[in-house]
Parts: sequence; C-alpha cells; structure tokens
Amino acid sequence: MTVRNRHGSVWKKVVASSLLLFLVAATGVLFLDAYRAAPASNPEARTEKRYIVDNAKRETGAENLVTSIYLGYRAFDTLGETIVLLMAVAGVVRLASAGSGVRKKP
Amino acid sequence: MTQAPVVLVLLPLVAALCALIEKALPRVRIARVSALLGILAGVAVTLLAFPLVRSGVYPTLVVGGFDSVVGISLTLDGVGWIGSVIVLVICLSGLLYVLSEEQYDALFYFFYMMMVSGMEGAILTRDLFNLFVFLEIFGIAAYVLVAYSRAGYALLAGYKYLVMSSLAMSLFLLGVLLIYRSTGTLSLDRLAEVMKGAADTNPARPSSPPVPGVAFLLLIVGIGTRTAFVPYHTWLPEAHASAPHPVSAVLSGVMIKVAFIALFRLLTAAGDPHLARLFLWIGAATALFGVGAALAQIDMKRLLAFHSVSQMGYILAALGAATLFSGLSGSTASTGGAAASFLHATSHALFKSLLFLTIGLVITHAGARTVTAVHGMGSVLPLVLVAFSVGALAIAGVPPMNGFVSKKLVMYSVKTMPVVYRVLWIAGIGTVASFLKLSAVFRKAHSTPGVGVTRIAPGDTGPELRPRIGLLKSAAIMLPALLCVVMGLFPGPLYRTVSGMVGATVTAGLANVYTVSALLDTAVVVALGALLYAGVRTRTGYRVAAVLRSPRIGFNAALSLMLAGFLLFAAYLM
Amino acid sequence: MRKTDILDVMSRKLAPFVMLFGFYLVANGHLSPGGGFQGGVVIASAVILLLLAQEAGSVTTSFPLTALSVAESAALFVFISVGIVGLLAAGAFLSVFLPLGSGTTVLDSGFIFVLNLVIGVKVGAGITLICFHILEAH
Amino acid sequence: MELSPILIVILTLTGIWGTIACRNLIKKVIGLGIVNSGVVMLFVYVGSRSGSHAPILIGQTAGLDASQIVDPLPQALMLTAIVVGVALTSLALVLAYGIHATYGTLDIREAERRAKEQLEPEEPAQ
Repeated sequence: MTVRNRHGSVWKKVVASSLLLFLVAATGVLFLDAYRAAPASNPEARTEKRYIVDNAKRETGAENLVTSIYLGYRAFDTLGETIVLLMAVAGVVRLASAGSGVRKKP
Repeated sequence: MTQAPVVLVLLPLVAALCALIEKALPRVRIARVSALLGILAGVAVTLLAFPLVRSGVYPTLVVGGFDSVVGISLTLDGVGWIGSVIVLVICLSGLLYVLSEEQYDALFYFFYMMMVSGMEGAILTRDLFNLFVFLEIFGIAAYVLVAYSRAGYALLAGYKYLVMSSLAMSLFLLGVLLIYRSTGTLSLDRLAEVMKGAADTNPARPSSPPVPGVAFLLLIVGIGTRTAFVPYHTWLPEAHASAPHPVSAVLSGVMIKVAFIALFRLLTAAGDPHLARLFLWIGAATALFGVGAALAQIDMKRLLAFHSVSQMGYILAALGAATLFSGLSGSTASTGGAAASFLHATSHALFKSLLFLTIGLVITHAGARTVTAVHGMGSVLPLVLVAFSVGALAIAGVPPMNGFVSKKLVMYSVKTMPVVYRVLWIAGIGTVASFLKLSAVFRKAHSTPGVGVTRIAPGDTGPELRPRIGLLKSAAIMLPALLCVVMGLFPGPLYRTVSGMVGATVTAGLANVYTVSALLDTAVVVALGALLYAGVRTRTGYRVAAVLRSPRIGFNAALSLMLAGFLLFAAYLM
Repeated sequence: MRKTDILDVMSRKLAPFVMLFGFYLVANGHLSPGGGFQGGVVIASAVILLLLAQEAGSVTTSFPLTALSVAESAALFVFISVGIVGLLAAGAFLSVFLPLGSGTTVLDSGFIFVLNLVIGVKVGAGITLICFHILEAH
Repeated sequence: MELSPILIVILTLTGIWGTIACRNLIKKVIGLGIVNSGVVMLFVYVGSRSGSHAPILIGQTAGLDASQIVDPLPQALMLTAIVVGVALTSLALVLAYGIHATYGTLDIREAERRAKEQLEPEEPAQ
C-alpha cells in the first residue's frame, strides 16, 4: 500500500460518510412522509383505548389505566418482559466473567 | 383443548424455571429431566391438537379471559401447528445432542428452553406488540447461546448479532407505531379487516391506503433480520459458525423459520399482492448469493450457514409466488406456492439441523474445522456418514428425500416467472457442487494431501480407534434423518395436508412429484453440479474461491446495508 | 473515584429514603402514577448508590447476591403461578380472579397490587444484579 | 405537520447514525440507547395527541369521556420497550467488555481482524 493513500483514505472516508448520511436521511424522510400521509385515526375510532377507559376500573380494579393495561389486559406482555429481564441478568452473570476465564472451544 | 396455545408456550417456560431452580440449588438435578419432559409434553399437545386443527377448528383464546378487542389473543391455526411441529422436533433432536454432553450446565438448559418458549409464542400470537416481545425473548436467548463458549470470536459474533438485530427491532417498533396510529389496533385480525375493508372499497391500488406501505416495510426490516434474507443476512454465518453445535443446528433449522412464519402472518394481514411479489426477487437473490458464498467457504460450519441463507431464499421465492395473497397467475388454480414454502421450510429444518449435528460430530472428533484439513472421517464415523449423506442428498434435492419433494414444489410454484425459475435452477447446481465439496471430509484423502491438524489415515482405524458416539447422539441424528426419508416417500398426502393447513387450494397435478420430467431435471442438475465441483477443485478454482472468500464486509458496512435494503424495498413499492 | 467518608455517610443516610420512595411507587402503582417497573428501578438506584459510594464488601452484607438472585427467580415463579392459578380457577391464563374491592384503598384491588409488588421486587433485584456484576467484573 | 415528531425522528436518526458510523463498541451501544429513547418518545407523543388529561381515573378525570383522556396504551407498551432496551444494553456492554478483555481493543475493525486471524491462522497453501 503506497504511503500516498493518506489522501485516498480521507477521500474514501468522505464518500463513505456522505453515503451513510444519505441513507439515514432518506430513511427519516420516508418515515416522516408515511407519518404525515397516514391519517391519524380520529381518537374516537381507537376501539382499544375507548374500551379500556370505559371498563378498566370495573374489570381490573386499577384506577391507573396504564397499570390496568400492563398488569391486567396485557399481563402476557409483562410476563414476557420479566422473562427478558431475567434472561439479561442470567446472560450478564454468564458472560461477565468472559474476561477472566476465557475457554477456547470451537 | 382451547387452552392449547397457552399450554404450548408455558410448558417450555416451566421447564426453564426448573433449570433456574437447579442453578440456585445445585443439589436438585432437575434441569435435564424437565427440559426433556417440557418438549415431549409439547409434542404430545401438538399431536393431540392435530385432528382439531386439520378440521379447521382453530383453538383460540384471549390471555386473561378479557374481551378480544383489548386482550392478547393466541391461535393454534394450521400455520402455527406446522411451526410448532418444526420447533419441537428440531429442538428435541438438539436437546438429545445436548443431553449426551456433560459440559452444558443448568444455565444452558435455561436459555435453551426459554428459546423454545419464545419461538412457540412468536408462532402462536395474533398481536403485533406481543410478537415483538417474543421475538426479543428468543433473540436474547440466541445472542447468549451464540456467545456461550465465551471464546473471543463467539463474543464478537454474539455482539454483532445483538446490535444488528436490536437496530432492526427498533425499526420494527416504528412500524408498529405507524400501524397503531392509523388503525388504532395492535391485533393482526383487526388489521387484516381494516386492510381488506380498504381494498374492497377501491380495488384498484388504493391511492391513500389506510396504512402506508412504509409501515409494513419497517416491520419487514425487523422480521427480515431474523429471517436473514439478502441485505440482512450478514450476521448469520459468523453467529451460526461460532455457536455450539446443537445451538447452530437449532438456530439454522428453526429460528429463521419462526421469523418466516411471522413474515407469513404479516403478509396475510397486509393482503397487498404488490408487497408479496417483492419476495420473489428477494428469494431469488438470496438463493443465488447464499450458494455462491457457500461454494467459496472452507470452514465447514460457515459453508452450512451460507446454505441456510440460500435455502431461505427458496422458501421466500415460493412465498412470493403463492396465490394466497399475491393473485399472481391469472388461472384460478393456485401455484402451490404457499404449500411449497411451508413444505420446504419443514424439510429444510430437518435436513439442515441434521447436517449441522453430523458436521458438529465430525469437528469434535477430527479437531479441525476446515474442509481442507479433515479427511477419511467416513471410516471413523460410519453412522455419521449415513446420516450426513441423507442430509446432503436432501439439500441437493435428490429423490427419495424430502428435499427433492419440496424443492420440486418450489420450482413448480415459480414456473410462471422464468427469471426467478432460472436463478433458482442455477442455485440448485451450486448446492450440489458445494455438498460434494463438503462430503470430501468423509472420503479418503488421495489427491490433495490434507494440511491438517489430525490427518486420520484410513489405514489405521482399528475398532478401538472408531469412537463410539453414544446412544443419545445417534438418536439425535437418526431422528431427523428418518423423518427426511419418510417425508420424501409420501409427497401426495403431505402436500394435501400442508396446503389444507395453510389454507391454499390444492392443485391435483402437484400431488405426485415423482414424474419422469422431474427426475430427468434433477439428474441434469446433479450432473452439472458434479461438473462445477470438478471445476472448483482445479488450481484456478481454489484461487477464485480464495478471492471470493477474502472480502468480508465490515460490520459498519453491514449495518448500512440494512438501511440500503430498506430504501431499495421502498423504491420498489413506490 | 476515591470513596471518601462524606460519600459514605451521605449515601448511607440517603439510600433509605430513596428506597422508601421506590416502595411507595410500587405499592400505589394502581392508584397513582408509578408501578412495579418504575418503583423497582428506583429501589435499584438506591442500592446502586450504596454500591458506588461504599466498599463493595459492606453492601453485599446487607444485600447478599444469592438472596437477590433467589428473590428474582422466586418473583417470576410467583408471577407464573398466579397466572396458572388463574388458568385453573377462572379458565384463562393470567385472569383476574381475586375479588375486586371498591378500589379506593391500596389493598382493595387485590390482583393488580400483588402483581405490582412481584414486579417491583423482580425489577429491583434484577437491575441491581446487572449493575453489580458489571461493576464487579471491571 | 407538527414540529415535535420531526425533532424526535431527527434524534432517532442521530442514534441510528451513531450505531452505524462509530467504530467504538461502546459508542454503538450508546447509539442504540438513543434510538430506543427516540422510539419511546414518539410512541408517547402519538398517545398524547388524543386527549389532554392523564389516564388516571381519580377526582374529576373519572367522569370524563374517552376522547378527553390521553391514550394509555402506547405508554403501557413503552414500559416493555424500555426494559427490553435495558436488557439489550446490559448484554451488549458485557459482550463488549468480553471482546475487549480477549482482543484488547474496542475498535470493531481491529477486533474483526484479530478474530479472523485467530480463526483461520494460515490460508491453506493450495
């Protein structure tokens, strides 16, 4: 590799980051266009929200609607949630000692 | 029986908790037993539910007994049943392999069973956000299992898989946001109603669709990274190559299928033919790229991993051609695409996990990982040779294996698209060539002396040198091998049941696949494959392969490739 | 970061109040803003405050690691068994089977309150364990 | 087109840029954290557009009609998304720590080069 490529690598860096900038910006523009184009369903049409506001107190007994959702109606998500956290802890416990006891095994 | 879906998710979960209990109290050795029981009970429940599901009565329930408007609903429908069979059978054979080895501690069983539970949940859920949670559950299990050996390259592979996948899942969440904002609901059923409602009012491509196409694309990016089709496949070879052998078998065999089923559910909910046909091109590109990259590899597990990518290309091409939602061919008769994609997903799950387990045994006994370094293992491990050849014949699409049946159905379903058909046909040749290359490991070393760590000369394999691989491991490789052959021998009933389950119309002509023209076509493909293999073995062949193998795209390039893929798909949908 | 006496004294005095506030958030999750997750994280932040400000040894005496991991798996066990009892008793997994009171006092909402406590313990112990292992591995 | 979604999306894009462009393993994880918070903010923003009162039915909000109350669903979902973000971040940091301990570097390209050398020390002399 010739020494001269210091300019080459700078040029390569500029092209690479401008390409990435274009990709990221285009993704943003696409998302915002979709966000604007899609008509926000008028709040009354949100059947799930309307059902929760009317029935949460009676069915789950919680006044905080957010709690009635994540511990009542969607408690299954929260179960998955606690599993994710438990696995993160188990993963950290398992991998945290990676630095010390590194065993090479194919 | 209506509680079957929840039970299928809870069984492996309880087994995982038992493994956790053993980690806390090491005296209580219940992890292994509970893992085996968890999966066997799951298989029992799935088989019990078969008559119900086959007759079209899908056990459906809302978790918590709330109204289906607001609760999370789980359904064991035809697609879910097939997925559940794939998950449980392959994880059973992987578990048999794990049980036979001592070095896996209780924590491994905990992650393994959590992965099974996460995959079951992802297949059965009818709720978008719940799908996100289950994708994350078995995702985290996969990241930790890939990095389980704590070797440097395994940690790096796990890290890359984690970062790429969580970036994609954040885009998935943005997709869920757009859908919730436009339709006010998270359930796939009501999303399908909204989309069908809009399509009925103005059947011409609706100018302002209720949900923007970009929303579905964002979901496809998230799911695509787990299915590993072309722009999102870069994590797969390293992750599958550096994971422990049973884990790579399950990752390659099952995990990409679970993501494929989630993709299938999304496409049926979207009901947009234009979007579904996109997968014809993605499938063709993935099949061709996967085989080309695999042919250049010398590391056995990387070669197999690239084949998983290419075979997923076949499955996606068949999905793209399915008339279930793409209304592709004018004639009313269905192209059999949907049934072909699920049949190929099932057979690929079987033979790919079989190949990974057998190659895993070869690597542990030979002590080396590359095709050039290991020779003559055929006489050392005869049973492994038998199982490997079943898998190799199946992936090459040679009768009487299930690979032949499902590959022929896939080729038939894309017959109306000559370009895609030709590409998949060429990919078939590459598959034959690369498995001839891989099978060199079993043949005696004659022409190129293996520059290897342990070169087991065929002469000195006395009985004591032929290591016993144990009952459990033999069961682990014989179970999928047997199923590969059995599925290959009954194509007719298999095709009818699968298309019935998937809800596609049955085309009589497709039932018998063993037609003369099909056999002839396979013979031509195999011959060309042998020719290509001969070409690869020449001096120029090795140089070309070395050149093809060297440029590994860096991780930053791989991440920007994801965005480029997203923009490309958006341009296609424009 | 040198662990000076000022830090030691201040953290020892401050931690109980942070923990109390965390517990309040967990207990009143269903009546006022807050809940299992937020309260659990606040409790975890109190323990981490102690961890950072004092010698690790003294903290693990008051919060032994084994106790934390047992608490976490026990919490998940309770969560799942509550779900399974719901499945057996009321026919649907995770269904609300405890009697629902008028909901004005803390203990009235039965089911949600129990789950909130379980989640609070779980998140608190979990996040403390994660931070402890990362700090200790360093 | 309100301004806040644009700002939140710009924040998410900087997070995506950080995850992709930075070569340091830890900075990539920070980028992921930014993307996660951007997504959470957007969800809560979408929820808040459909009402003005907090979703807690005590006092005078108890009698209000559904259209005046903020949509609680996105907020409940974001609890889960945040904890998933915490779990992924902690795993990524531990993996990055292990990579640093093994290869002595936090630069992704350097680590990849050393891993490649370790896996295939000698190209077979064919």
